[in-house]
Amino acid sequence: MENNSVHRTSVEYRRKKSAKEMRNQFLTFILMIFFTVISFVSVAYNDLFPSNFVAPFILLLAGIQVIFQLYYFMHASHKGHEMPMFFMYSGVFAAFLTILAFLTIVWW
Amino acid sequence: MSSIAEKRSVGAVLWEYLTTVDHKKIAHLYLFGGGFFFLLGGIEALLIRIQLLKPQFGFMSEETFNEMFTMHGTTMIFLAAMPLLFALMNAVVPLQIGARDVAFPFLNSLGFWLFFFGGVFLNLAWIFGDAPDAGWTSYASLSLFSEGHGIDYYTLGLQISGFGTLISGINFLVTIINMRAPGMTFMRMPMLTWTTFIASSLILFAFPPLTASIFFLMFDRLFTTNFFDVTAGGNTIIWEHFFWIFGHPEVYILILPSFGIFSEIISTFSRKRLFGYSSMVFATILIGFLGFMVWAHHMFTTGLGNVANAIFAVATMAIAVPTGIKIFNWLLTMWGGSIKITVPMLYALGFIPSFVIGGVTGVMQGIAPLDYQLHDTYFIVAHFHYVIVGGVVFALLAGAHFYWPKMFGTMLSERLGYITFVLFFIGFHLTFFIQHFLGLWGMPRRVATFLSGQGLDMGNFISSIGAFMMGIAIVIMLVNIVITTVKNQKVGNDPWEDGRTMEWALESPPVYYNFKQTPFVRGIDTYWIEKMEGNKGLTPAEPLDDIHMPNNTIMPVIISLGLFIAAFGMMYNPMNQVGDGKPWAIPVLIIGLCITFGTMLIRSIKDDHGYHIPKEELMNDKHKGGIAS
Amino acid sequence: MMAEEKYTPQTWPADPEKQTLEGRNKFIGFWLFLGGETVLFASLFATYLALKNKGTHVTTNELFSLPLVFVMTMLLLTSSLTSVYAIYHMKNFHFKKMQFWFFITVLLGATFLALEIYEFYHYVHEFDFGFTSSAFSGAYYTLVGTHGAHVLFGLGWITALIIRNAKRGLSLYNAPKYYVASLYWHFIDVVWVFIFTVVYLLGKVG
Amino acid sequence: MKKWILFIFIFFSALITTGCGKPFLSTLQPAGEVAEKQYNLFLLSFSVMAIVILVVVTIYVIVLVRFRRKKGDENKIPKQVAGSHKLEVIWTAIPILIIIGLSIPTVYLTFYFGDVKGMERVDEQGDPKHLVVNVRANLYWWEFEYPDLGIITSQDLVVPTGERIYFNLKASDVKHSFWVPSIGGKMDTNTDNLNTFYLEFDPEKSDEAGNIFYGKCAELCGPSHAYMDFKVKAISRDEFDRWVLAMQKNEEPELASELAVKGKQLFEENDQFSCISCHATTARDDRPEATRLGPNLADFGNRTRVAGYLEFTKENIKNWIQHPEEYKPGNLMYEKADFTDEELEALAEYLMSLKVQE
Ligand code: HEA
Ligand code: HEA
Ligand SMILES: [Cu+2]
Repeated sequence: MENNSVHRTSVEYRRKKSAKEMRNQFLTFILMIFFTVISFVSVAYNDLFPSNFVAPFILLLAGIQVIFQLYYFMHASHKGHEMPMFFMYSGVFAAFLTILAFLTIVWW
Repeated sequence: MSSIAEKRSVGAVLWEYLTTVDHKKIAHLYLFGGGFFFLLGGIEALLIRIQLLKPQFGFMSEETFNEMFTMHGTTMIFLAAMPLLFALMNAVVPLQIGARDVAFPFLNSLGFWLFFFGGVFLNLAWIFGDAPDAGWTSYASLSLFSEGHGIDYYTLGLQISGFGTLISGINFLVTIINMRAPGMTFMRMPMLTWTTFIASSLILFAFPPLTASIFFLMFDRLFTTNFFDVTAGGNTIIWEHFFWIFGHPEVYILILPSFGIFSEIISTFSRKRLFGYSSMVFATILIGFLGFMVWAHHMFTTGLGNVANAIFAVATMAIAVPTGIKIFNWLLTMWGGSIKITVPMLYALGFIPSFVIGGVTGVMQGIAPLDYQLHDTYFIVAHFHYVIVGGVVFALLAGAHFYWPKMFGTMLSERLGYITFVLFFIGFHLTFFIQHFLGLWGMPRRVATFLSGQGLDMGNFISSIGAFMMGIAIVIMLVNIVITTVKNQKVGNDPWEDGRTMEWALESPPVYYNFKQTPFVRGIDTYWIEKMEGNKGLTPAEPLDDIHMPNNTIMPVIISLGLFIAAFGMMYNPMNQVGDGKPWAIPVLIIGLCITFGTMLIRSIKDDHGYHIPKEELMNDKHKGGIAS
Repeated sequence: MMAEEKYTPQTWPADPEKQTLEGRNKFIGFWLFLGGETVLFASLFATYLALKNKGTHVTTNELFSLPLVFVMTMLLLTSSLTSVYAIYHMKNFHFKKMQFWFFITVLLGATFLALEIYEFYHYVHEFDFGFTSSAFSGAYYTLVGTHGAHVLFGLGWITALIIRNAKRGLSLYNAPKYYVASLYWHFIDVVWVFIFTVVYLLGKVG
Repeated sequence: MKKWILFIFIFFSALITTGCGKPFLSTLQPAGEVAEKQYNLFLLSFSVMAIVILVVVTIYVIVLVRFRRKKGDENKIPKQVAGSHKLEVIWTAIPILIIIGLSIPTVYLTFYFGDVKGMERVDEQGDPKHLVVNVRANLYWWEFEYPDLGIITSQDLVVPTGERIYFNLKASDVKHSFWVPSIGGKMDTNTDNLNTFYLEFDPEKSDEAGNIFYGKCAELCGPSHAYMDFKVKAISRDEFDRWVLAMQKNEEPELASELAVKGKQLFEENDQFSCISCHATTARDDRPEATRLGPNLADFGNRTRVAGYLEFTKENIKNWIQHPEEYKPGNLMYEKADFTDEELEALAEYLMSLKVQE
């Protein structure tokens, strides 16, 4: 293992860093709550907004929330997540194709 | 069996195999399990061909015939081809990347046992009456209509074995990502490892849709839901989409590792490194990627509309490009090489023209307006047997011969190998070539019989003869295996003499910890590089140290057994569509699930740190473990 | 070896979940699993969208009530934050605090689950909207129910971790386990974001 | 070995041209516009593929001849070539070009065959310009309804040659697929939607083929899938119009013999089954579709096959009525009946006298 004193300073540095990260995460959380409230409001008072605006809008908000979850809560922005993210995005790609197909070439 | 095993009692050997987590032993299990199902599927194929020997033969009833090809297709794809590939992947991939085992030895074993119990469950259908009879595709309108429990065996059996496959896929992925020896960069990995990697990613993304849709079908049949029931708002096309969203990647799951096996064999026996390695890698990735965007080419006649048909047609044909890259790279690998004709090499040589024929008929089917004629005819049957038998089965047979010494320490007889190859090769073309024309002449597939006077008699007769030649070939191979095993003549590390990748630096079969010291990789074809420099083994990347090993465990068997038991409860639950619910069903279901989840809980609560082989013991071990010195 | 070693806050490494080979394997393997789960849920979503309001006597518009879903959403989102807190404390080697926040996560998750069960019960009894009523109901319950089952599994898993390790404290052996459990929990939240958007909110809009 | 492959190739290529397939069934002897175009597409793609195979096999043979390990070369180490940029570009580019080339007819014909706008076209009087046939596939039998003409047939589809005929396709129980190989590619009959496409029958080719084509169900639909054949009578427009008139006028036929009269009685009421409750005996069956549970028998006497595939003989009719399950397992009529021989005789006699035209 490393030298202890070196370690201690690095521990403090790390603590600071993760405390800062924690604040960011909390901010993210507030934003997520905010987005959620907006989504619900825009639907609950749907006479305020045209529905062909609301649908893409709340989907966009959902998309942003997912990015938040992935990159802030699940630390996908940290080093060592290249492979996981490669596979996640491949999965998203397959998911997208599936949903697209089911919205277009499944008839009723 | 290996020599160590022979000295112990049968019970001990059996227990060893039930509890093993060693990838090499699991490879044996996959080989025997998959081999067993291959014979079963082959016998079913022969029965199909007997029934179609002449018009209106009446060798078996129409119901039985439908069950026969359904089980043939399902068994061959899910229970024979894939597990046999897993056998070779398990046996070889960890060695190729310089790992002591896979990333999750426990899950490796669990994957096998899930496959095995799922397969057994599916095949119990033969014993308990109705076997599935709606085709391996089980299109929803028919599979809901199907009487008896046949389709339930299909859904439950495939569900169980599907979990196993998914687990194995993830396991290979993590192994390849994390367990590579120092210096083994991605762009130095042997082709079999690369194709395993890509095929495993396809498994990861293709099996979940299958899982979902099989659940729907199961719910519809066992719990009267309405996913596919048109009268209650359901939609049968959903099933078709899901099946092929899974099904098309599935065929690449089969063929990519086969390509990998051939890549190894061709470069070994040409004594040349693989031509265009990076484009081979690129082509593999591209095939995997495109493989997800073409599924609707199985549904050109479903009525998806012109736009969809046109898009999927073009996307389908595009796959010819990366596949072509591979074909030409193999040819150019041989070009300028020093080609030695051995049994594995013969299969590789047989593979190239056979697969190209199958591939180009695939492209013809990809031409949507032409596929309106070809779809659901024997032309399709011909196409996919050309790619599957000419590609995958050839690869399996080639791989079995090639890696036999590495897996069992003995060499299969060359002479019998030649005979097997010649018979199989001729029989294969005899069986399936004519089927292109049967299809073009108007013979639909999946017909229990055909009428005379429609010009189909001769073709079917020829086809059946060919099938029997393949049967004889396989019997000869079995004889070969038995003779070789009885003789038990041990071979050295590099029995083919031209081995290039790391597995050939190890003993045959490798010692249970594979590498005494983790090797250091200095380039593509590690062992070849060392050999060329006159070294007797690999360069170690670390000093000799204790080796950490996982413990054997019986839990995977119990977990799988639990699901196997639960499946019966599920099938006979009181709500099932057949209406023969049993009072014991729900308790059995619960007991089964408790066994499974209980064992899983125990597994996660009980610490299992494995054990260590002390350095001293390793120093005294006569095994070299692949390392020079 | 390394896995069983005792640590102090000073010696505790930066990425405890990735210190051992087992940990790294778990880490990658679990992410890959989540990639597969993405496709699984996409399949369920696709089916739901294809069968939405098909063959049913009650439509999404009549069925869903937003206040309940809003509360559920808040619970689950918050539980995501609490599990972030837990991991934060894990990284700082504060075992007790980590356990505490995971415990809060479980509580929130359990409340969510209870509300979901109530919701299903409500649909079945008030609207006669059962699993087998129509193609739509089947697709709805399968999608939301599969998510619910994931929540249930997650609860069991985290609870087991909390109990099992209560006396042992943090080690490099169990840190990866906590870590992937929290990944799983976030993933459940991701799925829920889409469920409340696509199923409930768009059910009210469309 | 390779010569051997070449040999079978030539042998089988010879087989196509000499025509092992039958003109009433083979896709290689097209008898209509759609099949013709598809056949041309087949020839085109087949030639391209033959060239591809030829190229591969040529390189392959050269390699095998030139680079086998010879005696004395056991220790020779060939040059370890990594690759060749130029070659790789070539064999990537050429297939791409081939694929682009093939895509053009592919896309063009996809839209060409998929164009069913003609279905709704009407002439000056507002009458439909083209013949439209509603095809309904059922477990092992086919119903053909001519909605604009108000008539229904089963098992035997009758069409005029030399014009486009539009089809509405659907299935009433499980998925089937409608296919007349020598006339054109297939289209599925789904349970949950209506598919549409068109076919055209060539007058001369129809004559050559004896005016009868074989149609098949191309989608696995259960045990009797193999027996779900139908016939297409392709006749000139004049003949067709006469047939339509006769069908539209079709009343209960006058029964010539006593036996037939007895058969009719039995058909309408007997203590086992009520045949009439499922089968209509006139071509103008205006009951709703869901109640048309069995094939329409109006023109039964003119059928060429019993149950779609058995030779049209009295014996076969009797056997079929008595033991349908033996001939088409899984069919929805009944498993077997218990008619006496006289009853069977009478029923068969009656059925054979059901003809709308002589
Ligand atoms: C290992 C299995 C495997 C493989 C590798 C393939 C490979 C391909 N398959 Fe096949 N296929 C199946 C297994 C497989 N298939 C199965 C099992 C079915 C039937 C399922 C069922 O219905 O039960 C099926 C069905 C099937 C269909 C549906 C037919 C129908 O039901 O109507 C289609 C249609 O497009 C198709 C196309 C293709 C194509 C384009 C390829 C391509 O990947 C082939 C690419 C290869 C080449 C083209 C040859 C080499 C290339 C060159 C030498 C370069 C130059 C070539 C050109 C420019 C053309 N396949
Ligand atoms: C991996 C996949 C795979 C493999 C290897 C094969 C191998 C073979 N298949 Fe295929 N087949 C499918 C996958 C496969 N098949 C699929 C997916 C379908 C579609 C099913 C459907 O429509 O739903 C199908 C359908 C199918 C049909 C069409 C059925 C129909 O549509 O009606 C036919 C007909 O000829 C056929 C024949 C054969 C033959 C002769 C072989 C031969 O190559 C088999 C060779 C092997 C043997 C001959 C084994 C011999 C064994 C012994 C001799 C045992 C003796 C020893 C002991 C008892 C110890 N198969
Ligand atoms: Cu495909």
